[in-house]
Amino acid sequence: MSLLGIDQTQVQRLRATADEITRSLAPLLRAHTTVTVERAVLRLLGVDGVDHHQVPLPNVVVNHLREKAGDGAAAAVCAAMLHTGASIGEVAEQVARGELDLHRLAQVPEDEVRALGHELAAEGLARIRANVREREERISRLPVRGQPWKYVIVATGNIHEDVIQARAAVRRGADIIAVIRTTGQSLLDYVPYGPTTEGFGGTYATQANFRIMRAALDEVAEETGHYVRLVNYASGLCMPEIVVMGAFERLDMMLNDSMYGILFRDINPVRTFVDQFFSRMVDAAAGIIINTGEDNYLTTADAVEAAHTVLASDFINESFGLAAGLRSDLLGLGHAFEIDPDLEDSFLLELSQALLLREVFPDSPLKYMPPTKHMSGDVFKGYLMNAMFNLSGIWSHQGIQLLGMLTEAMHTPFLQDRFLALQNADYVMNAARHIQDQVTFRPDSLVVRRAHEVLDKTGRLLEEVRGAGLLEAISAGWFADISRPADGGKGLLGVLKKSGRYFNPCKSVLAVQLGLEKEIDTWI
Amino acid sequence: MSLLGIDQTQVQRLRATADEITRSLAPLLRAHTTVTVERAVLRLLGVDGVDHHQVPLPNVVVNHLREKAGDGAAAAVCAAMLHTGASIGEVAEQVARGELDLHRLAQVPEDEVRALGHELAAEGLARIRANVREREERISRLPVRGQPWKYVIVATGNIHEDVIQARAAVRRGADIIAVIRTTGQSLLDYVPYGPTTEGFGGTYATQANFRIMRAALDEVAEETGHYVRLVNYASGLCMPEIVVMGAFERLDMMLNDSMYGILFRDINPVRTFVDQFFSRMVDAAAGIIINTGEDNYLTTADAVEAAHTVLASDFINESFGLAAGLRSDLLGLGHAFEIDPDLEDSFLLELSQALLLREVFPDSPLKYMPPTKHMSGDVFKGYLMNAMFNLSGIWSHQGIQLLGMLTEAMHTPFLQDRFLALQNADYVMNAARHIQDQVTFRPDSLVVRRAHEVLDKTGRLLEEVRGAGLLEAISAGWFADISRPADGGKGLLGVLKKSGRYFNPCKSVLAVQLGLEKEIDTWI
Amino acid sequence: MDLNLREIRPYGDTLSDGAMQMSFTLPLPTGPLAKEAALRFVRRLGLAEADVVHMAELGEGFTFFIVYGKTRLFIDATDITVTAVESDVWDRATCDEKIRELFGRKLRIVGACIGEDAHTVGIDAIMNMKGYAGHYGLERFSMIDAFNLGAQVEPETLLARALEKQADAVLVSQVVTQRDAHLQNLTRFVELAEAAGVRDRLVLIAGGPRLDHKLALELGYDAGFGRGTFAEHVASFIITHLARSRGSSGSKG
Amino acid sequence: MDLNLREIRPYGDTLSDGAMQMSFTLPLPTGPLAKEAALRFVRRLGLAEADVVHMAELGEGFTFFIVYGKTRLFIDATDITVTAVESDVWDRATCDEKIRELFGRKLRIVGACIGEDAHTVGIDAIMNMKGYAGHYGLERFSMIDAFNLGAQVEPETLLARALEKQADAVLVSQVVTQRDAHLQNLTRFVELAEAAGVRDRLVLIAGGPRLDHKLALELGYDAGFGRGTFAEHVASFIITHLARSRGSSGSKG
Ligand code: B12
Ligand code: B12
Ligand SMILES: Cc1ncc(COP(=O)(O)O)c(C=O)c1O
Ligand SMILES: Cc1ncc(COP(=O)(O)O)c(C=O)c1O
Repeated sequence: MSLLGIDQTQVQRLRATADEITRSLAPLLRAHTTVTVERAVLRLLGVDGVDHHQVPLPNVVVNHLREKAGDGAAAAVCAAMLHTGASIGEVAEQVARGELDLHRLAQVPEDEVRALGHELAAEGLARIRANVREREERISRLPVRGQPWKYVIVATGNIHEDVIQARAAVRRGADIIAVIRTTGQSLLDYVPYGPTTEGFGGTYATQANFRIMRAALDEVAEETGHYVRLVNYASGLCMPEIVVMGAFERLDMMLNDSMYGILFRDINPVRTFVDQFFSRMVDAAAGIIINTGEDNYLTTADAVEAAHTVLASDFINESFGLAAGLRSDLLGLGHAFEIDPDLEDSFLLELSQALLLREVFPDSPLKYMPPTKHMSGDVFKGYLMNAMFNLSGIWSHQGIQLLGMLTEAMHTPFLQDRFLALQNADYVMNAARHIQDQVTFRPDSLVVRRAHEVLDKTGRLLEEVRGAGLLEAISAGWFADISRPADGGKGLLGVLKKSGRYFNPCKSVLAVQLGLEKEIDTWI
Repeated sequence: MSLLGIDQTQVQRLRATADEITRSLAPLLRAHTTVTVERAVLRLLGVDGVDHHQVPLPNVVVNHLREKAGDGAAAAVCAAMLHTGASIGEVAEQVARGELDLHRLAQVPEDEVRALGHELAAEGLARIRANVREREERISRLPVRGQPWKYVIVATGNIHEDVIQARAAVRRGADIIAVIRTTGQSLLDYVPYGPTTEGFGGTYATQANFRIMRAALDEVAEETGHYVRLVNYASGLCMPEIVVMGAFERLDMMLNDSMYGILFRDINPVRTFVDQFFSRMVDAAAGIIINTGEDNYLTTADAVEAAHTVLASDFINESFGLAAGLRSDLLGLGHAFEIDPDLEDSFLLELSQALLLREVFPDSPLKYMPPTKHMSGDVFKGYLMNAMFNLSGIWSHQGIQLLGMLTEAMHTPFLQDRFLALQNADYVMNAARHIQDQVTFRPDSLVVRRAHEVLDKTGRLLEEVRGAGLLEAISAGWFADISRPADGGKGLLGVLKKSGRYFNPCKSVLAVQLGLEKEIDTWI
Repeated sequence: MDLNLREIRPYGDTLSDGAMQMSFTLPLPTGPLAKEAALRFVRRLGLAEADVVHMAELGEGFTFFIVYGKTRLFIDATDITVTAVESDVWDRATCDEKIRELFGRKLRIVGACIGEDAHTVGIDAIMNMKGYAGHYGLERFSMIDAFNLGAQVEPETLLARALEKQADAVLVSQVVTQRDAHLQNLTRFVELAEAAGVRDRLVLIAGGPRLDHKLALELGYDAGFGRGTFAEHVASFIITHLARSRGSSGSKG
Repeated sequence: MDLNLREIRPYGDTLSDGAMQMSFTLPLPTGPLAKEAALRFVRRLGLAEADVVHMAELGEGFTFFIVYGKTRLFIDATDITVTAVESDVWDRATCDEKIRELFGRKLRIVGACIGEDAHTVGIDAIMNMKGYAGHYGLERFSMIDAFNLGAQVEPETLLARALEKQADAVLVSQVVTQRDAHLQNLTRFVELAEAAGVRDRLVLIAGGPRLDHKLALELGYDAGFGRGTFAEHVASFIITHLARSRGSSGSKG
């Protein structure tokens, strides 16, 4: 039953508009691949490790292929395997050592190449499926708590220190641990390798670091009796690869937005759209909940004025996500509590927005971001703002409550800050546990009126975007006041036109797994 | 319009029961006076100052009169004035110096005595009325802010330090300043004299201290543009005298409860009932808002279980107050936010109670007390509890919001604690300013059901009290689990049977002023 | 974690980074000078790096500061000896049983909140039937006779009543600590007991939110209990203590 | 208040009581030993009287403490000299007028957020048309040509663009301070300018939430601005500074 009197047919209309917007990009996506998609495919097929310069082997192979990667990196590598009888790892290493030139291979029958490719892809997928089963088994034994799930970050830069802090947070009730990524990693066109102990404002996302944290959280979960979800960041120049690594290490959530890289990291739009699609197919297969980054809009734009851009972007993220096989319950669509706390009735406006998102996406575990922009060195006031955020979270039944830190304006969280954040959420959410069942809103209330206003504005924006085209809208600065032309941005060189022979063995394997056989060819 | 669906005829029934309860005590009240009522009368007529042992002259005179005070102290003093031609102050001083024996005065005509008494009483009342006018004039020039009024305490023990802290609080938005009284003053059977700089957990309530703080607040009010209300404590062995002093120094509010002294200070019940009646007539004439002390029940009893005792006591306080001439808008009836914060839905229960009180006493500026009992050294959690209290306050439109201090469990407030408390209230109340207009409660909600349950229980308790009699109920420990027999407690010796000749010149003067001519003889 | 117990300092987000938070008020008007004064002040406290992250005007020439900083100072945690009540804690049934076994009679315990202190909730929590947070009070123990005299009892009165009741133990509660009122009251009571020559006949126990065992011992009590105490803690201590002293000085019962 | 400026210490509720609040975490498991360690630690910091008012278990062998205490330490506020930007602050119209009057041409200002730092909101607040909290940015000043290069600009690039645009002033923003990234970036930029022999041709201004004038001077900048800066503060400083140096070294326009 709607608290806000939201008309679901209006919502469906907006959803349809968003689908038109995303679908009009399908031909572009279909025509391209990217270096990181190819590297992700190689990783899925089993390539891992680094050369003696610490360059990851997937990068070595794709760099080596140059334009030929437009045929699909898997094609060349599988051909080489058939040719040399070596394993995929050995092929990559031979390339790295300069012992094998993939440009000079004698012809092998295409159907053998494809068969081998599909076999390796199926093995990769099996590894991921095993993780899905393990997650299910663990959760049935160690039940997760009810929503909102309490999500806290660790960000020391040192994975071993992160482990200590994460475990401590879990002992005090955290449901989700996110390891924040070091500054600038999103712009690296490779994924660093091995355990790391140095990072700025975060820790490198490496597969080894994922593994270390996963093991630590599994261990502490046995003691606390609740499965702990692990999160890392995918969006950036290596989005699909990081998702593959996460899928292999049983990460449970990934920051994986269809537009974040474009808008906030000036990554080329085509690159990002292509990358997000493939990476989300992997998320879907791995049962990974994505987190989208609409909160970022409000760090530059005003949260009252730009509320509808958040919702519009959520519709687009949803549409892309569903197309890539993500079920609604894997869509952690983002929004945030960022209204100026000095504004009269600011809490009511926040509540309105939170309830609106909840009603528009009833089946998705919304990711609700805490106040950040208006946090200051006044940790006492900050603690209150976080309390009101927590109240809004329980009131609107958010799925994923990213807990605010009272020292947000100063540093990544101290151990004690995380504890205080958990205590804040526990107190407020328990004290107002059933508030949603208690209360209705007057039809003429600010809460209801504001929600309708935002929804209407969202509809108008989506229609304009449909009219102009998404790439044009982005180029014109309609999102987050940032203009990104389709032919600009970082990583453009890594966008490759697919050749007629292009082969990605994971595509069909994933499509079958996800039941996307019918539509997949329109997208990829 | 009722948010809780409270039936006002039920409320009126409870009010009628409370009236029966209080009225059945009228004959007792009427038959007695007390030493402090007599001293208060002397103060109203103009006696002030101390003897060379620092004993206040009103005490000197009443002590000197011994049983003769049962005729009314004014009678003897006025007779002496007529006899000696001295002023009332000179008479008191002569008694103090042992130069005048009020037991050995030649007879003077009773009507002259009465005339003089009424004349002096009228002068005293004129002084009070001048203060009322001055308050009105100041408020019209320096408008007070909307409710809830932010009420903070100062309690350094040193009136000069109190002044600094009070002025600082006013500059940061406090509407009301309460000077907390030193530990134990309520059990002194005299009011200390002059400015004081030493107190335990509070500052002595003296007329000089009242004056010093009043002047300081008036001064800062001119700068901030808002009249600042000043509060002190009356309840205790000198309740009526302190009210007279407060009326003379333009205090705006007084802690002045009809049962607090009995229950929490073990003061004799008859003494307290007599004292409260006279003192409240003075409050009424002086436009002083009383604050009652129902919050105290919840410091010993459980706030969920004892909620109805709070409401029952408010009805009794209201009934006594109205009888003594207080208008509803001068009744700061007390309640508190004291439910265990670890209880699920504790906030909803608090909100229910706060809304209930608001609906039951729509015209009274309820005095809402912050969490104290469950405050601990965890100042961060305490700050949150105060935030939820402030939310409940704005949601239920409380009149007087006594701001909670995050260091409640440690010490009387530091300067910075008061600042933080104001910041807390400002943020939360502004952020949810119009929440009451937004929201309705489902009829089957906890909030509504709980309110009805408390109201019903209150009705049953009041009926039982009516059946048993108030003195018997108190003696049986029905309030705050504390048993106080009518013939026990402190100050019993100061309860005097009125003689047939008893004369209190203030009675009729006040009764006329308050429009109580008709009923006054049933009470006093 | 490579913890060196000889060098313990605060942990912000790395071992031994010495990071901590402070807040305080200076009697200086808000502005750059006050901010600099605040920084100097926290440096005086031994914070090597420090940041005034918030400064707010309190009015009347005062400024509130929130500071985060790091210190190189540390303490040695290997030489800390803790003064804590040493006794097992038994539940009510066990306590009753032990008393029956060890003393063969009911123990008599008298308690009060002394001086001007009227905060009875604490002593009630320990002594009254109802108890506290789901833990019944001493009155509920079948082998204990508990006498709670309540609030604002003069030390003289408490001692007199204890002797009159032939108490085994006396419980003294003190909540108000302003101007060290609790120290004066507690000391006064011990002095009275000593002057009366009965100190050794009584187990003397002090309690209150700002009290701990160490302070109580210093003041001449046998034990001290702070926040979070339940009746069983107190009963267990009394049993242990009495049994021990009976053991050393022969049967008394 | 009898304030002695030579002896300034915190004010809790009486002058010079030295009362303050602290919170920190120790790498010790929760219990009496950790509590005692916390007490000793705050005594090392010079708190004469202190009370651990709260202790909470953080897990993994850590304990969180909240302490209130009093110190006898103090600072002398009479010898504090404040390093603050010295210039009047004029509104936009006045700034434009002054520029016209003093220089007879538009001033050129180039700004960026350098290094890996991508926090543009601060520099945008100063430079972009829209400004911040109702104060328009430099782009809105009719006598200023403002070029905001945005985020993650390499120091080399910033310098090259500044020279290319013949900038009068360069604005450098740094928000991320972890591992002293800001110090390194800011220093690197000044070194580049010096190496290129152009340091004296440019007014160099640094800004960011953890920056202040003093630090900026130490790093070789002409001014530093922290939280709460608006465009007019920066413009006024640039005008004053340029006018002053023009006064001393002859006309440049
Ligand atoms: C309730 C309360 C009151 C009630 C008391 C009702 C009553 N019958 O007790 C009322 C409203 C009457 C009151 C009045 C005053 N109060 Co008061 N009050 C409190 C409050 C809110 C809670 C105390 C409490 O009940 N705690 C719950 C109990 C269960 O905890 P506890 O006392 O610590 O007891 C536990 C342990 O300490 C231990 N324990 C305690 N005693 C003993 C004894 C023994 C032998 C043992 C073994 C264990 C033990 O076991 C208990 C259970 O675990 C505190 C603030 C706070 N949150 O702590 C202020 C507080 C204690 N009050 C304070 C003050 C100043 C006053 C007044 C002086 C104010 C005034 N000027 O009027 C008055 C005067 C009263 C007087 N003459 O003493 C200050 C004391 C400051 C200080 N450090 O000195 C406090 C801290 C509030 C403040 N921030 O200013 N108060
Ligand atoms: C918004 C924000 C972001 C946005 C930035 C969007 C954008 N386009 O700017 C996003 C989400 C992208 C982001 C990302 C990250 N952030 Co960030 N972010 C913030 C946040 C919430 C607000 C900053 C802000 O906009 N403040 C408002 C502006 C107006 O204030 P200001 O910058 O201080 O600017 C004023 C003055 O300082 C001055 N000023 C500033 N610059 C200049 C320059 C000159 C010349 C002058 C004169 C004046 C001046 O004038 C301005 C107006 O008054 C802060 C937390 C906080 N509440 O402060 C964290 C914060 C700054 N971020 C932080 C971190 C760690 C990151 C990440 C590194 C996290 C990660 N590992 O991914 C990333 C990496 C980004 C990168 N590569 O730099 C940390 C920095 C910790 C530290 N001390 O080093 C903070 C403190 C959060 C935290 N507690 O961890 N962030
Ligand atoms: C969706 C998404 N991805 C990634 C990031 C962080 O990425 P980066 O490493 O670029 O800072 C964010 C930031 O908050 C985000 O919202
Ligand atoms: C109504 C009332 N009167 C007086 C007091 C305080 O009086 P005493 O001085 O007895 O502590 C209170 C305490 O909170 C109160 O509620």
